[in-house]
Amino acid sequence: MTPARTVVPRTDQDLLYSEVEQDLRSSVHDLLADRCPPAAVLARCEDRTPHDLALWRALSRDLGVAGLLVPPAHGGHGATAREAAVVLEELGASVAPVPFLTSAVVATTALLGCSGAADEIARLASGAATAVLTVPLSTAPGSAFPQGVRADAAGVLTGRVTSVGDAGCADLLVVPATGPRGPGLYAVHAGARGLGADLPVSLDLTRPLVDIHFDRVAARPLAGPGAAEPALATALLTGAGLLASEQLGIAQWCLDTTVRHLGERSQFGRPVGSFQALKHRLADRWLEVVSARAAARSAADALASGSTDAPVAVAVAQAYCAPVAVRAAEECLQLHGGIGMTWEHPLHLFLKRAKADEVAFGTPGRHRAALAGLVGLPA
Amino acid sequence: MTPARTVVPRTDQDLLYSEVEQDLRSSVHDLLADRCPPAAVLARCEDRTPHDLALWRALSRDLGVAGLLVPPAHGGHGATAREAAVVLEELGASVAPVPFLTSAVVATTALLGCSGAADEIARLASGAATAVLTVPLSTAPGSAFPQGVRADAAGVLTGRVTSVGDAGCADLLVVPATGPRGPGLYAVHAGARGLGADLPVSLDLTRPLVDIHFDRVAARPLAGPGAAEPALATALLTGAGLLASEQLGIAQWCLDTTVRHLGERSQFGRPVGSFQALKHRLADRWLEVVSARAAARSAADALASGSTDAPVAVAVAQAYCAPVAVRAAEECLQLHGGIGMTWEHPLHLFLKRAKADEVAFGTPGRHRAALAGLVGLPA
Amino acid sequence: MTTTAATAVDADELRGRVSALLAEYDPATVDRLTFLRARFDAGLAWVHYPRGLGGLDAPRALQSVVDAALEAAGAPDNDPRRIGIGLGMAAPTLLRFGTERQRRRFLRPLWTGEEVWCQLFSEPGAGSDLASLGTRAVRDGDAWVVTGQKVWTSSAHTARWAILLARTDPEVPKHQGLTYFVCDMHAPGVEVRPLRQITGEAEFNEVFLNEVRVPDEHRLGEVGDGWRVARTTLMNERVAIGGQALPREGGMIGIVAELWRGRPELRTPALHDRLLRLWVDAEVARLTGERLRQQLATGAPGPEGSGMKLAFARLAQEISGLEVEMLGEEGLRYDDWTLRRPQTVDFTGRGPGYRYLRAKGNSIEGGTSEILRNIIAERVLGLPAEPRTDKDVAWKDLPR
Amino acid sequence: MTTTAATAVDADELRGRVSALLAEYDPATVDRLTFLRARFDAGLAWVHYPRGLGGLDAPRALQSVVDAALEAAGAPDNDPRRIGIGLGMAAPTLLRFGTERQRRRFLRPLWTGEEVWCQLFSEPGAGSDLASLGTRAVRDGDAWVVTGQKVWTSSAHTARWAILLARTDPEVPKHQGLTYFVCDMHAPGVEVRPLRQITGEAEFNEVFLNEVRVPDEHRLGEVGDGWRVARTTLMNERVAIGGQALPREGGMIGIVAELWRGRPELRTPALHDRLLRLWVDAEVARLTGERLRQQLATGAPGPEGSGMKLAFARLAQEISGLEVEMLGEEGLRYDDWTLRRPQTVDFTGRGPGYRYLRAKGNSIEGGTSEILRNIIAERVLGLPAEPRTDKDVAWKDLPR
Repeated sequence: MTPARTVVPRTDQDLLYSEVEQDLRSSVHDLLADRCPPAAVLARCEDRTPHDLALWRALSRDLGVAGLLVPPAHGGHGATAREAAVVLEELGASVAPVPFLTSAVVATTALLGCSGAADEIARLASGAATAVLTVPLSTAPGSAFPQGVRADAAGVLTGRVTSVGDAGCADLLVVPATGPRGPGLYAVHAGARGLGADLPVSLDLTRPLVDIHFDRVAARPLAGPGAAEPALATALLTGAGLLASEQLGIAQWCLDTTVRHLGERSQFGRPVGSFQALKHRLADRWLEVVSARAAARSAADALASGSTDAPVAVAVAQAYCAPVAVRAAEECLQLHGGIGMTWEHPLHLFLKRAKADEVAFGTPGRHRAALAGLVGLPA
Repeated sequence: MTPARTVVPRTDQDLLYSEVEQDLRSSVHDLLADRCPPAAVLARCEDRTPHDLALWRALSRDLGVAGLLVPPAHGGHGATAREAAVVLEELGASVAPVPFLTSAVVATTALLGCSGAADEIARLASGAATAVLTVPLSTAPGSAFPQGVRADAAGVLTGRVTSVGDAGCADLLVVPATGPRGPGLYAVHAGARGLGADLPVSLDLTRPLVDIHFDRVAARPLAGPGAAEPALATALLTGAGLLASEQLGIAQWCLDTTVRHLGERSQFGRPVGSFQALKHRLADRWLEVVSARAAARSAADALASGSTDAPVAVAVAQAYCAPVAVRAAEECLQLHGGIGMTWEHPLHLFLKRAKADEVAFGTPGRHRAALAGLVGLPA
Repeated sequence: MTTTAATAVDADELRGRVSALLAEYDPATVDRLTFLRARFDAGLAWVHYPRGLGGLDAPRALQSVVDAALEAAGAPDNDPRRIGIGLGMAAPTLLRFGTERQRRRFLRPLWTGEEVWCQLFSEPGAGSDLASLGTRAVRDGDAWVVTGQKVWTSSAHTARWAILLARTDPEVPKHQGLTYFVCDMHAPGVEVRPLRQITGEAEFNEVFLNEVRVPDEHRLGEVGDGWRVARTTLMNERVAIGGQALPREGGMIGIVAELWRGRPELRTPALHDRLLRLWVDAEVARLTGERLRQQLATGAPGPEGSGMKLAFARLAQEISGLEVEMLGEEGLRYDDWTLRRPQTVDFTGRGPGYRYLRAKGNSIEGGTSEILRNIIAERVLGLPAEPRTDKDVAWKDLPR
Repeated sequence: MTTTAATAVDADELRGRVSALLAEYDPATVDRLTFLRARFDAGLAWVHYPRGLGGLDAPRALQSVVDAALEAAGAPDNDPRRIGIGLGMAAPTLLRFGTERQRRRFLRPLWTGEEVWCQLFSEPGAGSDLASLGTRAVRDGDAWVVTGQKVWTSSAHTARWAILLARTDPEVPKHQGLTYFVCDMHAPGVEVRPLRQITGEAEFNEVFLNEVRVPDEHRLGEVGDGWRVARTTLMNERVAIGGQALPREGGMIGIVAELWRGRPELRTPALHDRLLRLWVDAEVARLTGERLRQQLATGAPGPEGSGMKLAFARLAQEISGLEVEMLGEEGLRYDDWTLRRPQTVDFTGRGPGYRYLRAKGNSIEGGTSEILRNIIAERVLGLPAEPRTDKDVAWKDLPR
């Protein structure tokens, strides 16, 4: 076969899991198995208190996941997107209602791109506080700088941002806003005067949205023109790329759960899992999941190494993994039959998360369109 | 459910087969079963003489299919696109190498749109001659008037048209050409001086293509500006719409052949057709075929009644039926296993026809794009 | 029962009878129930039913004449969506297998809606394999004592009566040990609990039967013949699917098409082609349904009916999935998770998230898409059945 | 046989042995066959094979050291694509099940390419269910008389030897009555006919065996143990799949991507999104293969291998199907229907129509996609097997 000449080949990626990564996975897995079974998540959602802050304390402080991406000099563990991706696989596989992606990945990455955010970063890294980047959860990497919030010369913010994921449990808001000198990032304390929040009803019960109003809210500038835009871009790219690992975790859980159910349930005098039509469909889902794993690892590795290829790897991973997670969840429901339609079985939490994740950080179509520009396949 | 208000509902279509149509089908079916089994078609292709003119004579003269669309006043049977569609179903189901679609449907429809073509029409209707509209087989309805052939003031033609289906057995060429006064249709005798033909290798062995050169060829004007464009447009719309019935015939043959094979062949001690994964796939193919039947009937009925909705019905039928035929043929091959890959089994003729038909008269994507304009769903 | 040879009732005669009914019972002045009872007694409820049981032994196709005339006169109807299970499933089964006494007792209040019916068939352990159900009915004098759990029961909380399938003999193969009953939903031991769905609402119920006494006179058909009786019920369920004629863009595609037209800022080229593909699929499904209805009208139904449910489930799922994606940020929201008890599916009144989630049930309820594919493959295409291991085994010995 | 405990051979030693070989046999002056024989005799053919049989009992991974050193020196290779069946399937089976005499007779000319091998397994009536094959071998003194028909045999027309699976006992269940032979393709009664494919060409052959005498000394393994021997052969076939590392846009997607870049007039928005979807799928398949190779390199192969063939077949078919459609009028043409006898698939040298047709075979040859899905479902996911009806039945009594 003729390789095309216009696209740089990549052969140097490590797509496996290191021992350190496997150890981290085990720790997170054990904690979640103990503290966050799907039935417990469902119960929290029914009580309308989805966020499990005790669990988050255990994860962020005891296991140190809050500081994974933070360099040791800032009080973190100096790990990379590869380790964060492993954590997200496990969190996805338990639809854990904790702000790891939003705070420890996205907001932290944004802060790491600011020169004057050392205090905030240290508090996040220690797990003492959580933060959120105030953009709609659906914002794709490469989007224009948000125009919903304006800053005046004194750094006072006015405006509105809708559909901010996990904002309900954030101590600190990292706010992209446009001021007299251009785009900037600002820090706002969650208790600041003039800050208002509406709680829309969210499709994904485990990552609830908040609409935030800024009515002359005092803020601290973190980054100004020249720094704010790349900080925001890197945060969104990292969020999108690592979301693929969460989607992988969702898909793996759905596949495993389906296989287990079909092995246990009998109809027509035989295990349902022995019916060939279902076996073939599950074989296809399995192939998608192992492929999603390669795609998610590729994105994490590219982000970890700061590769110039990261935008391609991220777009590929999102375009591929988002629909894989949705299909895995949809098939899990269908193959559970009636039980899958009941509120009582937790699989709907995974379906809702998978469908919301398909929109989060840009839809697959949006990522394919981005790829067209990145790899020279113009419309 | 809320019906949309912007799109006219259609409830007056007859989607069934009339008794006359069923009788016509039986006659054509019996003749083809007798004279045109797939193995015979394959043998003709190997001899590089795919067109079966003896069969065509029997069809056109004995059964009168050549004159179906021609009014009695012009020596035809005054039937409609509905009856022609039934013939095409049967021809598709035997990949019959006869110029019904190209001559009796497309060229005849073009001539019926010309005021001065009574002689030609009568010869076609009687089966005494066949004709071809000289446009590439891939030309979609709604395409711009072809610019490949120029006519001078005396009606002498110069230029080139590629990939004209079935032109190798045509007695008469109906040539869209642009003259000093604008677009026109011209009649050229197949033996005319200055006419040249190349025979490219065709993917579809049963509807071979011809590249035609006009080097100062004398022609008779059939239609001038004002008439030529609508005549061409109607011919292409009719061709595209009735091609759906040919595709339906292909799909039905492929489905029937697959079902028969799977019922007969045993593997692992049981009929292959008892394996559930294959049964489910065939159930899906079956649903596509019955749906294609409704779509093809709708297009034929809309063309027959001259409905203003015909462009929509045709675009729907082409967008739907073309991939259904391809999938049916591809699945037929896959489920025949190795035997399906052999030249000896005639199913490859159906695959090649189905794939070529997907391009003929416009690809499915092209028809969907046309629909966007017709039903108010702009890009 | 008036089983004397029915004189041929034609449309004109029916219009005459409608006029007579309207003359005697003016819908503008008579209360609804009185009118419905009178309509039933006039044989204008379901004209193809026997005389004396709401009908006139007339051709079924003539019902539309009666309905149109009554609708034109502003007469009240029996709210068929509210009593769909009674009309669609219980009534034809009562007609075919009920004793004369049962038919006279049950059919009139069923049709008028005075008594709502529900269906106690499905169980948590018996989904697609309905015949494996385990609810037990044990003979006790002139009654049966029924214990078990049923699920996916719509209207159970409003129903007076249920059609019930229970196991009367576990020692024989599963299809042979079932008996069909009419169960009083007000009887002691019947407990109805709402069954919440992934949409947040509870259209359906779980029904727990704890030593419920069902008199033997409420048995339909012979002891052990329940599967045969149930097949009549289920065939009538399937006939109802495929449903009424839709205009182009009727159904869910219309919602998304209007969204596309009204919200240019949501449009992308990739979404455009997906929308057009689904538009074509929806239009072809509509035509296929229309063709099926035309076949039914000529008395020559084709096998397409088995496929329509499959097609509509897939379409509803794909279209609603596209809608959520197309909406982007708005797709992340839901309208309401409050536990509600709707009588029917509401695809148009609710939001895109609801449509997406509720449509998932379309390929499960009323026969899963997997079972429908089996039926098509075996009954329509004639492909050979899979080897069966459960046909000749006593029910009690089957793996569960 | 030199089965004395192998001293640990390392890379340095191998480089030394290569240098010694090159010093004695200068590729620039020695003829090809002489060089290859010398290489074999130096144990540098396949270093993990035993000493005396072309190897040095060295770790398999060190072969790349030898190959790189020889390639750098401009040494001729044994044209592995031409003799793939011998190298990939016959050789490992001979090594494991052959007698010392058989190994010494066959392995050296097999490796040097002096004797080409082919495989006589598949039959028209035994495709996915290979163990049901019907070619009969009947004992006659110290030989077997073989009669039957084999199919899908590549290289049969150039081969000197075949690995042959035949039925020696029809009275026992199908897996138990098979025996494995080496068959002389020049023996009387062997007839090879080209098998034309839908592409027009004939990569493969049908082989008719008409009372072909195979000496018992050419039997591999015990009588009746042929299935176990064949599994070794087939496992080695499967290892070969998954193949070598590809760059991004390596493979068929690169052809279509270049077409897209070079021919703007073919572009439409609908084709664009389809192309991008396939581009993503191809890139992810490449990454999945790469991840599999990284796992293999660490000695911990994952189960992904079973899926790669499935993925690549689907991709090749969808991409080539898109290519034909994208080309429109040009897609209606074919390059050449002439009957040719290529040694291998040529996806890049031929036209889009050829790619489209030839790719159809990718989901059939070497294990159909249906069989691969079964394998994944049962061996990887651990789903229960289907009820089997053919395991304990004598072969002669099976339905065919």
